[in-house]
Amino acid sequence: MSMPVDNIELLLPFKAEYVSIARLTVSGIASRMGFDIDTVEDIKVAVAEVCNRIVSIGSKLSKYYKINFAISEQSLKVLFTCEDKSIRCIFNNEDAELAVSIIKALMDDVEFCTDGSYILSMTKSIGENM
Amino acid sequence: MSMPVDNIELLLPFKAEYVSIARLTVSGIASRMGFDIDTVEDIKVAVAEVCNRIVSIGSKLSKYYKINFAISEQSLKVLFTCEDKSIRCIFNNEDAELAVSIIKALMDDVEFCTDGSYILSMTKSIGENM
Amino acid sequence: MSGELNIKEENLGDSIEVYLDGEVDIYTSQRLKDKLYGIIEKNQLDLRINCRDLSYIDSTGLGIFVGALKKAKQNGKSIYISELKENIKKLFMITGLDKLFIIEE
Amino acid sequence: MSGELNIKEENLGDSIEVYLDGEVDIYTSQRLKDKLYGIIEKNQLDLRINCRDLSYIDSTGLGIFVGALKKAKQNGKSIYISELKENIKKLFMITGLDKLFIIEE
Ligand SMILES: Nc1ncnc2c1ncn2[C@@H]1O[C@H](COP(=O)(O)OP(=O)(O)O)[C@@H](O)[C@H]1O
Ligand SMILES: Nc1ncnc2c1ncn2[C@@H]1O[C@H](COP(=O)(O)OP(=O)(O)O)[C@@H](O)[C@H]1O
Repeated sequence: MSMPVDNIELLLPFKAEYVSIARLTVSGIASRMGFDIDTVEDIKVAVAEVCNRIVSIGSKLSKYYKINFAISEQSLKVLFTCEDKSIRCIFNNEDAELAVSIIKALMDDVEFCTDGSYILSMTKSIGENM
Repeated sequence: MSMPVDNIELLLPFKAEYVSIARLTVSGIASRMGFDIDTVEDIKVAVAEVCNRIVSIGSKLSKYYKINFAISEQSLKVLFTCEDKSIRCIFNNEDAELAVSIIKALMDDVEFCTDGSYILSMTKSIGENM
Repeated sequence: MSGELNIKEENLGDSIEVYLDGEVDIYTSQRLKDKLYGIIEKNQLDLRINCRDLSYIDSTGLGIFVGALKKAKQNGKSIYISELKENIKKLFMITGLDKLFIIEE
Repeated sequence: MSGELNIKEENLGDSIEVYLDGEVDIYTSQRLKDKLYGIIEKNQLDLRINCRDLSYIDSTGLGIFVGALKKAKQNGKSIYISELKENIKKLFMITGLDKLFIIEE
């Protein structure tokens, strides 16, 4: 629980063309952490689903959103944040149904619609389902 | 000169194991911008040389360094920053000789040892040497 | 590299086969939508989507498949999806879309 | 994936051939250094570095080649580098290391 954590942060513009950068970056992080190739793929898909949703909704207040990757021995936790507080509960809509089922199935732990200062967090544990 | 610019930022810990993340991220950005595969490789190598040097020197004050990618129609500009101001003129040493020659040869424009608030900036133009 | 998608189309007489090569993501999906919807509107034939070289798809792309199926069904036609890679087949199962489409090996 | 490096070693009788497969970067380079230096110390033979499957190397790795060459020369031996990919051969030319090593096709 109180294991040392490395943080990597990626700041991206609200543009569909840069979602592939998030995919590539998280693939690299998950591979480096030692997740097997199928799990790397799963994490990549889940991260992309959140990015897709964020860039689809867009923001008038903020030009960028941020993805924080918290790397520990046990898990990778991915936290999405944006200064625009109107972008918080982004998946409570019927047209997000597919994305929600994908994210829930592929990640071990997902927090939608938090009260906090972030949009969403999701965690993949090392060793589980591997 | 005053073209619209998209910024992507990557914050990384001072650790050799994460340099590969910078490589992967900049590969994705350069590919997305339309650089050909050889130029993508060149940019990747140049970026890695700077990261290598930063993590080799290390910092007692700062846990992270930041890479800013400024994307315009004409060029990709890569800017390295770190809060620790002791990390500025990092290539003025004999053992950096190989790295310096590589960076200078592969990028179009490199600013070592700036007075500014950043460590180094380097630019690759689209269309030149392609 | 990443985010690239090539779409090829072949008329088999009784159906149209579409080959997807690369990645369907939010950036490339509009092109896929235009292509599939265009084919369905032009031809009163079944659609076969060959995914042998499809390495990545997200819910944007899956949503387009669903939209295309709705259109096809209005014409009394079906969509067959073939040669899915394991990681993508998994997405069809997760979302229940494997029950909507005719999935072939 | 990225940052992986496999090193294989074969004794050819009059020389030792080392196959590099993957990426030599700041993270994997210590292993390369230990391996090359170890081989040079143990054997009084020429060293052949086969780079057919080497996809990436940086100045850390090139510096290790240079260090290994110094050691080999102390024993009156040489280092041959073969089957370099174009992007890596370019790095040898840029740094002038193509004049230090015997580069083979
Ligand atoms: N598991 C599911 N099974 C069937 N349909 C679904 C499922 N999840 C989402 N859908 C539906 O798929 C549709 C997505 O298609 P969409 O891309 O919006 O096409 P259109 O442009 O025709 O609305 C939505 O209407 C959504 O309700
Ligand atoms: N272009 C060059 N040609 C020849 N030698 C070089 C060149 N650039 C750098 N060097 C030398 O290569 C050496 C790097 O080797 P290094 O990894 O430090 O090995 P060691 O551990 O034996 O010092 C440095 O001594 C440096 O001066």
